[in-house]
Amino acid sequence: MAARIQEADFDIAAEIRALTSGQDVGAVATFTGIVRAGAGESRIAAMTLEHYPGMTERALADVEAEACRRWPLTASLVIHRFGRLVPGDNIVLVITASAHREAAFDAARFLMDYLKTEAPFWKREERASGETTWVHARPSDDQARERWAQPRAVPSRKP
Amino acid sequence: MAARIQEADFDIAAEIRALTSGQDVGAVATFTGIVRAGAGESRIAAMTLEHYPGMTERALADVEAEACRRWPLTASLVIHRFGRLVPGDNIVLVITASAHREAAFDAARFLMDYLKTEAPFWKREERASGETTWVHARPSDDQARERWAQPRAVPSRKP
Amino acid sequence: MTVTLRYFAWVRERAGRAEEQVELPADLETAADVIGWLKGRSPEFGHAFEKPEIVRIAIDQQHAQPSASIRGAREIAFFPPVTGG
Amino acid sequence: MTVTLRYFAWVRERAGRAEEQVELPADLETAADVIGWLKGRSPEFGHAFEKPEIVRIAIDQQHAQPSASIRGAREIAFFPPVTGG
Repeated sequence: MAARIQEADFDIAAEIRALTSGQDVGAVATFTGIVRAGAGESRIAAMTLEHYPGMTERALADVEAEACRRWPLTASLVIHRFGRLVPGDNIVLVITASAHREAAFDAARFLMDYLKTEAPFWKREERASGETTWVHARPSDDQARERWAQPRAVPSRKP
Repeated sequence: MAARIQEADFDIAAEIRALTSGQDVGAVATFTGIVRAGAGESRIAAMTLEHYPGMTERALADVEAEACRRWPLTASLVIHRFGRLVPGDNIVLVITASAHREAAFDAARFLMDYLKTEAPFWKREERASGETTWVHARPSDDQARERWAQPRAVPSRKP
Repeated sequence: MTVTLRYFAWVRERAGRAEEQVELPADLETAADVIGWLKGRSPEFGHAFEKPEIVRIAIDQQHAQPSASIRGAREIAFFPPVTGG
Repeated sequence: MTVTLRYFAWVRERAGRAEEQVELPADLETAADVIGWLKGRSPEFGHAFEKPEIVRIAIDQQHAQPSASIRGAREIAFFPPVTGG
């Protein structure tokens, strides 16, 4: 279990090697999120990721801990970049390792779904026209998260 | 869409790069299957993968074509190794690329579930004791495949 | 009560600052009360919190509801729905 | 009818061969008929096909049911349930 917030890019092959070496892992699932340019009017030139240092690390660690409670993972890793990125650049990497593929797939998807709605990151897009806009949260991401239902992965401070 | 059957190992980072370069991909899911040693009496020293040249390529191409019909994939790749492998060695790699993570995740899982029950590969394990045994097919793999239900991905020749 | 307030993304841009130490009036009890108080501070803060229902809140770096108590809080953050990943 | 028969994994080991060209009797119509015929060829083939229900079949490199017709087939393969991936 590890989460890293960094400006630098990542090397997926090196990360898998580091995560699985010396372990008896049978299945490794990964997800990589990449900056898309899009097309036409809304084509973007760059994207800047802002985050909440301190809370980000905590949120990712909480989400990972919940994944490890739900599935028998040998190892897991989340890397999320911040700063200015251009189309084609990596944004996020999730790796899950387990004895069995079901656990690896489910946990990777869970991590992405939770990360999308829990981790304090915000994307600002720069269009080719020079205009900048903050990306809107997508209701479909909330719906994806709801699939995993209770118990809540990340404790919310109640009144 | 591509499928490769090879004795050589693969480099997941290089394969992702080749698959996504010049494409406006937002999401890449991968699955890597690795030889597990197991523990105790049944601990294995090596595994030999036999396959059916000709049919293997066809089966993998059919499964990939079905995945591309079901999900909006930008690209996909299946690499399956054959020959003698030892614990820790890679066996299989699936990569799916799409604009959206749902499609990438679903398609990667579909490819693995179908590949497990359709692609003509057979594993023979060599135990530390010197004994060799053919791996038994797992009912759970058939169940995983059934989740994807009709239509059948790979046409079966009926009477 | 002295707390650190933090603002992110367009809340930060509209408020014109990323972070500040403030002495909160003693009668504020919930995160929603803090938003109500901030709104009245200046036109900029009024703009930042013009639709308080879409602003998300974290108390001491944990997601919180508007109705959450701020008692004992050291850091309260306000930001748009998150868009990472 | 002359066809290529192929055997894999433990079916191959028990049968003692990986591949052969054979002239099939004209009265064989289905893949199951071929298995029935092969079983009677030798003790080795009898062993390979002692539980025909667990042997999988491919006709011209496509998965096939035991009831599938072999009419026009150039290649018929017999093997255990697959265990790749």
